[in-house]
Amino acid sequence: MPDLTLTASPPLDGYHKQFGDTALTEIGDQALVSIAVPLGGADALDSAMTGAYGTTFPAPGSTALSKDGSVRFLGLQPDQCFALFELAGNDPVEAIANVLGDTGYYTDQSDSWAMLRLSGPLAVSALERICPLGLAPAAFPQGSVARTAMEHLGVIILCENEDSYVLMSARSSAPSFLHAVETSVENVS
Amino acid sequence: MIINHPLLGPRDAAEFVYLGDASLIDRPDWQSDTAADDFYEYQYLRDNPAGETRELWFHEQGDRSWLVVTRNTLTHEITKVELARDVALAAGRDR
Amino acid sequence: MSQPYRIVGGLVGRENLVSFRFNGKRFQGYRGDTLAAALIANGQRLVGRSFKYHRPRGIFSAGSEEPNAMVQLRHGAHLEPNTRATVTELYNGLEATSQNHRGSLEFDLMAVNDLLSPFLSAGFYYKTFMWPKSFWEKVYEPAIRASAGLGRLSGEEDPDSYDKGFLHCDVLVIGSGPAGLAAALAAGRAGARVILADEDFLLGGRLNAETLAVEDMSGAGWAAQTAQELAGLPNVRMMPRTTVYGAYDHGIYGALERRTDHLATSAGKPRQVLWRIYSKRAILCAGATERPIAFGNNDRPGVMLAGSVRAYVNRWGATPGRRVAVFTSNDDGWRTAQDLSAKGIEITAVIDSRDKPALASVPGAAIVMGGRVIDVAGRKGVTAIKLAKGQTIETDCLAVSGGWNPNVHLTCHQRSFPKWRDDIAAFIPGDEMPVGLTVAGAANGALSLGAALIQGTEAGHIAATDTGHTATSITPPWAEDEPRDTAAFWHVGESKARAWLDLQNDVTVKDVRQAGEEGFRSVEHLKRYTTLGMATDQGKTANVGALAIMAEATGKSIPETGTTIFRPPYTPVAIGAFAGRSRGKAFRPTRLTPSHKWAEEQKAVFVDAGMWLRAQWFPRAGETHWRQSVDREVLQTRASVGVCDVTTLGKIDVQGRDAAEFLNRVYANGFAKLPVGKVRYGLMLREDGMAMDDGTTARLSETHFVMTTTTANAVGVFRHMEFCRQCLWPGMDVHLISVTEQWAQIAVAGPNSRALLQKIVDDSHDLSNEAFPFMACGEVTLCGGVPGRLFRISFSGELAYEVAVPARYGDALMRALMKAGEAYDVVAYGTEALGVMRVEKGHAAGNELIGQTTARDLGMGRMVSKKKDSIGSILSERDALNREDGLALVGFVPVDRSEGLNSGAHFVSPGKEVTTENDEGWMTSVAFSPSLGHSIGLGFIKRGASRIGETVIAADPVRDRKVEVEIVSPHFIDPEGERLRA
Amino acid sequence: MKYSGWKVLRQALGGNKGWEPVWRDPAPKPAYDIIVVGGGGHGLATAYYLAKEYGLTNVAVLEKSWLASGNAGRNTTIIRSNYLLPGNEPFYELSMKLWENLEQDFNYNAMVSQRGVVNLYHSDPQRDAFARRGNAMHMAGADAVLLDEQGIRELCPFLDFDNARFPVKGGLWQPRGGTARHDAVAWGYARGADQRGVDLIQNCEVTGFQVKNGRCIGVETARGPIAAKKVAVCVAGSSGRVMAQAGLRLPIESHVLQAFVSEGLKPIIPGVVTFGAGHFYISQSDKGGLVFGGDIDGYNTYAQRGNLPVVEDVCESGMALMPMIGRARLLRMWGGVMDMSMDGSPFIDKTSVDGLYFNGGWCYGGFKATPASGWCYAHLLAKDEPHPVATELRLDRFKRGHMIDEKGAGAQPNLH
Repeated sequence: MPDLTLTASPPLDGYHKQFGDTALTEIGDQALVSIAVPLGGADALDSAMTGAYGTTFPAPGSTALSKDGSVRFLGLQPDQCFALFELAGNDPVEAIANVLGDTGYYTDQSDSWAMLRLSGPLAVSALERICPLGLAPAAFPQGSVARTAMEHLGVIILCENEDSYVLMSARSSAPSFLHAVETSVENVS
Repeated sequence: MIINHPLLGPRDAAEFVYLGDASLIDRPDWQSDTAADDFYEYQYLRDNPAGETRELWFHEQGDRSWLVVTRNTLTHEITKVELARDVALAAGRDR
Repeated sequence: MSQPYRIVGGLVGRENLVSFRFNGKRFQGYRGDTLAAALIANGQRLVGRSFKYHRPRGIFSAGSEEPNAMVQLRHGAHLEPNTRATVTELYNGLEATSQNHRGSLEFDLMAVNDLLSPFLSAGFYYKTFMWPKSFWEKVYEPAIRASAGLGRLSGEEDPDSYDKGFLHCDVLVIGSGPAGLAAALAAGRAGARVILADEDFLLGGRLNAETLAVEDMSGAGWAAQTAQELAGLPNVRMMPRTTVYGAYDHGIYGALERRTDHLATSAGKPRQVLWRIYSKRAILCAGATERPIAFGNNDRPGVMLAGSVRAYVNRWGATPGRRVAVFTSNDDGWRTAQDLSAKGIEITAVIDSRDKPALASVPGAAIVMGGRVIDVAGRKGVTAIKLAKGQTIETDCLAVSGGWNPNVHLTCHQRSFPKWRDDIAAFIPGDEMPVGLTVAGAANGALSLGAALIQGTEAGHIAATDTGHTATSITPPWAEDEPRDTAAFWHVGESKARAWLDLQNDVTVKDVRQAGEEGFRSVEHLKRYTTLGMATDQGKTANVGALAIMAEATGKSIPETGTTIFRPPYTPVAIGAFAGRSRGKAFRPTRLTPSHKWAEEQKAVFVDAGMWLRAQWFPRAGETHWRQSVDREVLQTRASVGVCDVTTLGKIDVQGRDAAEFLNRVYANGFAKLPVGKVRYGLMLREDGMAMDDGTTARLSETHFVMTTTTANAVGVFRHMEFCRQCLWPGMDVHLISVTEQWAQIAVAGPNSRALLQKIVDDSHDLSNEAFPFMACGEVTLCGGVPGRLFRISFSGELAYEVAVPARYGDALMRALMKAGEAYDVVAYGTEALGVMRVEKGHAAGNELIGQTTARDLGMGRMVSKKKDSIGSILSERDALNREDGLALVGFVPVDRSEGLNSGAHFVSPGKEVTTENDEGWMTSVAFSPSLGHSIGLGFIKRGASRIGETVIAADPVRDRKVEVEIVSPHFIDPEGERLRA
Repeated sequence: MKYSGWKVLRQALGGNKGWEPVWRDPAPKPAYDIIVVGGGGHGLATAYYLAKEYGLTNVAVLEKSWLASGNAGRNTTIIRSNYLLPGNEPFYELSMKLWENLEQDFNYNAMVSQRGVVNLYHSDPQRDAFARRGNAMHMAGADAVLLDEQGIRELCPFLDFDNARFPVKGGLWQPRGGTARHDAVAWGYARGADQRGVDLIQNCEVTGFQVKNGRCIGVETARGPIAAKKVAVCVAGSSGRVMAQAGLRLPIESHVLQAFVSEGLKPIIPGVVTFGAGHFYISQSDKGGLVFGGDIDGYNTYAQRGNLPVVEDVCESGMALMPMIGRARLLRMWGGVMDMSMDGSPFIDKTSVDGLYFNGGWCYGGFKATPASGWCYAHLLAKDEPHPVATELRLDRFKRGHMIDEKGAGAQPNLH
């Protein structure tokens, strides 16, 4: 079927918009793989992760970076984290499974989420309008991650630094989520 | 309300979904001779105390943990929050 | 234009002249005025009409407690009824009109009510208007409704936007008077994260209304300087124009910030922001509210609270009168006389109810100690007052002070009761308070300035320490403790004329007494019977006085009689603010399927399915009725091949060593032995035995399953399974994660579905019936290597598949299928055709899975395995769920095949009356079957399975229809299932 | 004293000085034939009908606080009989018929106002469910009209038809539904019962039951023990803690329902409107306040107050449905404790203790049921058998599997 090729389309068509010095940008081409810890297998997984990535399974709320900086692990549940890395090829699960083997259960989540980066001076005040979590550095320092709800949507929020946040929300409702974030920035600018 | 999640710290109760009395963990033995009565009581009857109660909340917009929250139904004061899984294991539930 | 009542001084910006209109008339004021201050400066005394008697009313107070001066602000869709002029910041172009009158404000036709007042006594309406019965809705009630109410809504959509937000702090300070500023300063200097909120646009509270000094500067000056220091602290957030309206559990406070109400237009930005403030500690510094004294005609325009009169003079440089009398029961009232006198305003008299020596001499004023005002002359504005001893004093304003009530409102929001303090004759915060809340200053009964500063400082210090901060200096600013002696004095017994307690709702002393005589003696009965305190001011100036009257009438003390508590909000909050952005199309998010863009291009008609928007059908040129499109989609699918985006079904990835056993427990039917590479239909029960959800689950490996749920139940099923996993069987190795969003899933159905898929699925996969039979599943690649999953399952009854790809390829997959399918005349079908085909096939769906039906009702009773433990199996055995005459799902066809059927019709046997007793069940789903050429239906009917061939009546009285229907098998198409196995 | 327009006139001319107390303030007697525990709407109605219909007047109503201090005094005042299931609908239709004659019956204007109740639908499945319900109503002798979008446009032109996330497609309208002045309902029953000799005893909390040989023979109260041949509990939100004193566990949880009222406004909303795509129902009182509510907070509580998420949810739904109310201000919010049952339907039944009767599980729908609840409870107490329209409202129905689950939500009270 030479004439039938499947082309990927990003959830938000590669959105980018500047609001003065504040930018809202879709982050594309990311792989996201959930890693679940088999019952009784925490130590095995930890040691596999240590061997492969030089870091251990992150506690909920925290993130861990592989020693080469290519994979960020987001601690989301007591027995589940997400691995976030550049998407290459069509099988992100394989990329993790090849390294960690059967020490974990893996599920592809790359297409489940739309990702936005909100960065700049208005980021925190814009998030104040939708995010119930306190983002003061003492409460939510760089590298923190949390799952919460904003404007009736489940959202994963990751702090890159005091002025820059990655926001992930479900792909199907990504336009609604984008509208919510856009409105927030507009309302405070 | 704010629920002080044992792993995540204080979170607005709006992130959680309420189920009911923590006795719902104690699902009866289906093979018992009194299973019909046991399941009826398990499913339908409640202490409904005016005072301290233990109840199940699910952190739906969060880490997906089921929690057992000890809360006073007169004052709403929360005195203890545990992972329901730990409570279930401690109560001897297994598989 | 000349502002005749404007005097020197005050904190208004004289350089900024502001023009506005009241009832169409043009006036001028200054920046920094409230509407009330500007009206006073212009000598406008009559501003509104009361609720019941339509009495002329003027401005009564200078704050949010205002019962009288309610106006309609702005116009058109921006019309804002019941707006208190006393807290409305003046802006250029402001337009206000008075409300609750028929005819003009000056000549209100409804004022006839005042003449009828003897007939309109407390609760009169409970005793009459009962005859004749039909007159209530037709005559009496419309008349009552029309004369009640206050302002008017425009009836148009609110054109402004609103926003919400979340703030976190160590210490929330509520109110920025002396105590609040001192508290914020102490906590802020210690490094605590402080939010200081005040309803006023100018911080300082009463400091701005008084002539008292703090340290060596004016009170207002100290407030300004302190506000400036606080604004410079990075850990302090200043929130003027912000009302903390409610205290909720665990240190959460609701606050409303008015962002653009002081501007002519909101310019596209949110008008107000509703904040949810999470605090570790809160300090209530809300001050106190002055209360009036009840005496004859004390509601006349020009009778005002004494502290408010002083506020207009001191803060706004506007005097409510030129010849002002003061009637007080306490020392504080004298300050009004002294402050006004110092500004050159004539004080005609100071009447003090107490029998004691005069506190001071006021030039030119008659001082009457032990005096009483018994009546007020001047219908539309005070002209004179009459004293008990017979004097009449000409005056144009009467400043009244009956003492001050601490603003304990927020302390009561969690239903704790305030307690009585005799020395100030007022309620102070009770012993049980919202956790984390302390009270300082006048709100705590510390009514003098010096005490407020000390309490505020201490409270701020303690809150900072409690939240882990170390204070540097805790010396409170110094101020004098001014005299505050107060006598409890509630009403003038000598008054013959009606004496008002609740000005807005027109509740008089007599009404309260009558309520007492009729047995409505509990405070709550009193409020409900007389409507006392139920008006927009929640009785801020009325309740304590009424309580005192009731206490007197029943011979009890005030605390014995009861207390009054307050409910949120502290002051009324626009409903729009509580809604924030969640309105219109943004009320709730919209979920779009991966093929949405493509479907839009096809001009699909969309339908809401929960949060999802799905293609309902795809009209083609020439089709004028939806049925034509749907019939075509069904027929073409059954004849050749159709495709439908079914991504909305919930999908749950289930992994673990115990995944199979786990599914065996959550499904009623067996799953333990499902082979890898196979799919099985599963029925899930609630623990009470009712059908909860159904779907298919595929086994991808020994430890890996993927489950589908119905669209509607996806979230609930996931939650339920997490409950089972964490709470019931924590020893199982099983892990759940939603993959609903991950996979775009498209159904490909019809005799040519295999042929079509063979063009899409890479050649390496054998799709023959032998290699990939009915209920097979597997991982495949498509269109040259894109990973996918293929399931041979059928909802339509045809040879059918569902193919899934990562969602980013969903749009492309739909386009590829349509392109590859051109050879087969492929058709895209929507939810409507999907529904028709599932009714034709007899599958249960949303209208059958309604939480009231069992597996047995659905005809799947035998699927419920009794050989294993599964959720719902025990309770599904209860007698009433297994009755011989229980419901069963069967099919129905109209005896006259040309007739249509209606969902929701109830079945009765022929010849029986259509009554509850004869009710045998109901029609759940209907469709016109283009395949059969007539209407068909599914429904539950008693003993259905044994009644095939019987005729019953489908009665539909709500649509005035009765249709004779024959009971048939629910499987209208291919009952043997040959097509789907082909 | 009989109330009438004439009486109001005469009293007015006499300076309103001749009004008598609406009820006596009697001290409790040592014993009664029947003690009704709970002086709310249902308890007072029960006492009224015991006296009026069965001539049983040696009756006391014991109220721990002031009469109608619970949900009777805190609700959104809606009356309707738009139920689906045969266990419910005939009961609520009886209630509606009693409402229709109530004021003349007890000589008190409770402002029963049949301005209609409309439940909106937004989808085909919802329409189908409403058709099923409307038909069930007709079959029980009630009135119901299934309206399409045009019909709703005519009835409620102020709704958002054009920019709605979930457009209104139609509604099920009960013209005979409406509102009543909640406090007055309780007062009317109280006055009627008192006039017939029933003792209404306020500030008299029941602290325990006297049970001898499996039979309840009286109660302990804050004002001493009182003997009774029959004790009829009728305490709504307090059901759990009161019945616990008799050692009974109930299929009931206590939850809080918040309600809201706006500032007074000129008439703009004619009847009762309920949203079908969110939690919101609204009417406008005769005084002009918009009276509205939504869902329960969802957690067990005996505290008569709620929290912000539900407040916001209700107002969001309100604005989605009728954005013209945006500039109306919410004046008061309050919470009442609801006796939420396991299937969302009530109980009027004997208990396992002889002589002890129970009426409860009204969830958030108790107000409209007041007349029929009193009527049927009085019937049960007087005749020791259930009234024909209340035969399904039994405590043992879950054991038998005979749920009356209007919503199909299952054994989770906060979902009903």
